[in-house]
Amino acid sequence: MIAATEPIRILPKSRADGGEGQFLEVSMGPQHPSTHGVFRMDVVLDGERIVKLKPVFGYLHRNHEKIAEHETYLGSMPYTDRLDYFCSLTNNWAYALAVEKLAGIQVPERAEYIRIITAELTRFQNHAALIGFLTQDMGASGTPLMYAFRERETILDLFESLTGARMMCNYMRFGGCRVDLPAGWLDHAKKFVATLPRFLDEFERLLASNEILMARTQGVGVLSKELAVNAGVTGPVLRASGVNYDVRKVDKYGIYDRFAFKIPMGEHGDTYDRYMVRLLEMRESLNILNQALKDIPEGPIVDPKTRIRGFKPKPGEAYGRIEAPKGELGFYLVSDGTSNPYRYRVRPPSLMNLTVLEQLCIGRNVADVVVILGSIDIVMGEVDR
Amino acid sequence: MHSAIQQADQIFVALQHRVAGYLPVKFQSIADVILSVIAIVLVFAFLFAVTTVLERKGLGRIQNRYGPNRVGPAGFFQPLADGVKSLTKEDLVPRAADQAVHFMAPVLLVIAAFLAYAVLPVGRNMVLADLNAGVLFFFAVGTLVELAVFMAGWSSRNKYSLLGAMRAIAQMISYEVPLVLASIVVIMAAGSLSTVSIVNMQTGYSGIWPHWFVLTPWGFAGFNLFMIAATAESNRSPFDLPEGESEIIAGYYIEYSGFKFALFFLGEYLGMFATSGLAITLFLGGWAAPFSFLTWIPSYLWFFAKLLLMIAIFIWIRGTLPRLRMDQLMNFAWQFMLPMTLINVFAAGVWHFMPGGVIRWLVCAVLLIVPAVLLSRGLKQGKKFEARTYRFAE
Amino acid sequence: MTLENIKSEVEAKVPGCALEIVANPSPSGQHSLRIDPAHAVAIAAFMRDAEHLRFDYCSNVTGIDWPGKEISEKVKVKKLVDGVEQEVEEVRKSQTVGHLEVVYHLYSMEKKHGPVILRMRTEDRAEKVHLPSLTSVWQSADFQEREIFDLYGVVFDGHPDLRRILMWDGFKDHPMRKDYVEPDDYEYEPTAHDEVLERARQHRTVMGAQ
Amino acid sequence: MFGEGILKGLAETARNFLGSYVSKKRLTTVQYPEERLPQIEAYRNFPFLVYDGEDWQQGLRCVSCFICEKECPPKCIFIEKSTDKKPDAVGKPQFYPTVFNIDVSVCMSCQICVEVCPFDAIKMDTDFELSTDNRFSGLLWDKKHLAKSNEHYHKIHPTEAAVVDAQLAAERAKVAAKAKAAAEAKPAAAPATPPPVPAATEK
Repeated sequence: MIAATEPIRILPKSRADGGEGQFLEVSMGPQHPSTHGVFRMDVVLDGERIVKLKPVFGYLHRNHEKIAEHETYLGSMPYTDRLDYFCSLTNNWAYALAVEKLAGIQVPERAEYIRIITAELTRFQNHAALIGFLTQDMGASGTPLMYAFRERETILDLFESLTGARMMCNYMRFGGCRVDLPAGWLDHAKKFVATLPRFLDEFERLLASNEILMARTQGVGVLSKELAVNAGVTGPVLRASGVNYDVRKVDKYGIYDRFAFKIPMGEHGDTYDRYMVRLLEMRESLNILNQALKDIPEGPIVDPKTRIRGFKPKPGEAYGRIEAPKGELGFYLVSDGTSNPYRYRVRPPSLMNLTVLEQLCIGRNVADVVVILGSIDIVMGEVDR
Repeated sequence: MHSAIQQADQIFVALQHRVAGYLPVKFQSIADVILSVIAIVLVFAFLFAVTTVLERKGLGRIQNRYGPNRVGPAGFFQPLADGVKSLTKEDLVPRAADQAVHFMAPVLLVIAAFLAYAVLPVGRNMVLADLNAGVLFFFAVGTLVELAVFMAGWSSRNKYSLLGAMRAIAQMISYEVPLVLASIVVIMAAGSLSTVSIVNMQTGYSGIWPHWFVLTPWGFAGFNLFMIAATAESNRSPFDLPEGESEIIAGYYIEYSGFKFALFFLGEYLGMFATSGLAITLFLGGWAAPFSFLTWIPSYLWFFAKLLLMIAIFIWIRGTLPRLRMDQLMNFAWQFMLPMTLINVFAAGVWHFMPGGVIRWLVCAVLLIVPAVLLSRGLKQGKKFEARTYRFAE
Repeated sequence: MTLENIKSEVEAKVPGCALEIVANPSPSGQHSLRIDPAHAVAIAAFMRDAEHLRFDYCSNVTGIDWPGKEISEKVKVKKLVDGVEQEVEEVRKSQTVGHLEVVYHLYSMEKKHGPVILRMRTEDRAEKVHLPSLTSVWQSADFQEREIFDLYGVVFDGHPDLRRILMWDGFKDHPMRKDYVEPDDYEYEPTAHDEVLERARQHRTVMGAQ
Repeated sequence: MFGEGILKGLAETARNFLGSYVSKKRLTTVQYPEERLPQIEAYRNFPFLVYDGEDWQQGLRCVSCFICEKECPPKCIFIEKSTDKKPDAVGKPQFYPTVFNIDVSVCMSCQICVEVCPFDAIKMDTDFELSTDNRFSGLLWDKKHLAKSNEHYHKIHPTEAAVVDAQLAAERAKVAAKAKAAAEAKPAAAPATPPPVPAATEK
């Protein structure tokens, strides 16, 4: 066995070592109010300027992948809810998609529509809450956050009436969804979605043109195209850097090719672009939602051939990925023909997006670190798994 | 009728004299002072309690929540509950902290904050000490707050608190300059440093309109500049960097708990009331009624009404704006606030030497608006802050 | 652009490399390419930079543990049984050397194609667990390779910062390996049943549990 | 111009401040213990065991088939099977659980036990006010705590319960018809002991 390497020691660089005086080594987190969970950054400061930053995580590590190896395929579904606990439905979908690829299961049309509706609602509430948190990190004392949560509450109510739970939905099944839409759900959703543009307008008026917000975010944490691609950054963070890559468009998984929607692109790759891209993406989500809610057909919601118990895919492997709100969420499954996956791997977008954190933060202020981290949008449940 | 109004206006002054009058003449003056001090401490501590509830309720309403509404009628006994809570909490002091300084910092902060009220006329004849250099005294005492803050930050032996203290010192010293310069225009106009005579200058009326300094171009600009600087001085949003909760957690009072933490809270709010009170004294006519037909309302009520209005504005701003960054804050202080206050001093001088009329208004307004536009452009241009348009990919 | 094409192209461009297509029997049809660790960096760099491949985006890096299997075969052996030479069937057991495998899922953001799956194997699971790091080619492999090092114990040569990432420094084992035995000294919740409770009970008296 | 966006934002918050006094819709807070949201029918919290009739021990639908115990992802269910049999919900003699425990401190309300149960014996409850002063035994629910009547099930999930009841009624009729047919086929046999029926494997 290979022993672990020496623990990290970032030593202050004194004047004798060619530094400009003494550096301050601060450990931001894991009990820091704006590290979005139990995340730690070993930061070396020159005054308030970041000289070095090392992300440290694993505080929430529960070895989800190992647990899944001891569970049946279905048994891992509720655990996926707990990865990115803000977007359990997209996690469900990604996992279901991977298993469907592995076992070659078809999904009925109505189920695909339901999946898209729930996924886009999830994207909407995730982005709304994220922008709230981002402004909270900038010190906006929670007003945008509360507005976002007001709308999120209604979305969660929709989820609850559909899936039985607000956050830990455990809704998707291999080859479809668990239960059909309850009576009146569609009308309720339609009515609610119709009110969302007004909320977005309000949200934009509140902050999008605010000078302080612009000053805090424009030119902060610029992520270049090349670095973003090379570092495997995905999702709105990637698109804010001007790379046109959305798994919904590239893979056309589900039935996304039937919907007309556009992908907002940033140019500068700074925090403001990441913020605005999300704001615009929410509008596009509403576009998709309107189409899906209008066109949803009647029919079965789950492939009748799939079995709940004793599900044993043929040996082989599959990698299924979707565009989760935070980026590309992939599940890699290796089956050895038994009812438990031989290998179960989550490719969490939050973890990959963190790869660039240090490069974004070097040379910035402490205050910027918080904003950059907020704009990257991490959820520790997913990073640590 | 007229005397009834006067009696209502002077009821507290009369009460003070009545109480002091029972004592031998030798002690009367000191008894006067003690009574005033007691009144100030009680009234403003009460105002602090009310403000915390109002702030939480106001922020709640801004955020579409109720705010505290469980303790007492409509939640107005919440500060009592908070007080009990903070008193019964364990008082933690870090082992590595400088114990004595750590203890003294919140005490000094509260003392300094209370000292400033000595020169604030809260009503007609209601001032503790009518100093010749009242405004100067106010600013001098205000700097004690900085000392207390730095003591807290330094003695806690915490990196965050040190960062917070450094931020606080940099910010307070930078904004002290525009704060003083913004109030100089009033001193120029009044020709006195005494707060009482400044207020007396503003008590007259033309028709129904008062002679407040804020109703002149330089007064209006000065008031706005003063309020911005005062916001920064009292560490309120959007200039609350020293405590920047999301960045350096609580800044200089990160290592304070229990009642010491409550004292910091108290000191901070008292500072906010004091600077607001000074702004009222300097620009908003102190205890003077806003219209001549409203003079029958007792003067101290006007003062506190104005103070509550200022507090409401503070809460409103806090509920809306994100926080600035340290370098932006400094740039704003030195690149915008300082030149603007200097120009404002010049404009006030121009106003003084020009004959009255529309032309004076126009000249002064132009003198102020043009530099304001240019300076804010300059602030923006260096960084190229602008709303952007986005392209969409298919 | 099939996997065969890529294979022949890579073989032409990177001399001396050994590639092998690993078929995937599952309906997903995601076949993969096993590359030899010695040329891995060159192959990866070629696949990233080649004009028509442009696999500039390494999405997923995974470790898989394939422990050695016990293979038992029946052999007929001549033996002396009770003084008489007889042909006796005997089960001979042998242990295969397991290996750790690292899987890279590549996509192209520029050309929008993929995935191409690369696999690498270590020689065994104990000592020869070194593989070249592809972090120099794709930065996205950085954290994921660290994670594989942490959870599987694959040592990536040339990785800029190979430390444990999810487990704490000083943790000894590699928990994702199939033969990992979890320690029974963790803080337990006395569930009503299962062996965890039993083990926990041996450690200390359990409050409230039956 | 400098300050335009700030003023816009201030106007927006002022609108919300005043709006919160005018429109009840803006204030989304529900003053919980006094006010309550209407229960959503699909809501689920922790599982319970359904029983028919009056006596919870006799009417328990569970036949202790161990499927839920096996399928439960966090393994929070513990069952011990009886040695004797009693008639189950459809009238067949079946084993019943002597011990049925759910550790709700481990349970994650995923509903998989409900999905896999072939006997409609375990369903999700909606009770969420579950605070207890003992985190071990207080959160380890036994059979008695878990057993809830079919009427309760009808109250919390009416649509679902109606479907389940119809299914059960159909099955019960089938079993009764079978028993009748068996009784007719063997009229001579003593009716004291019911004929052994193979364990239910349908569904």
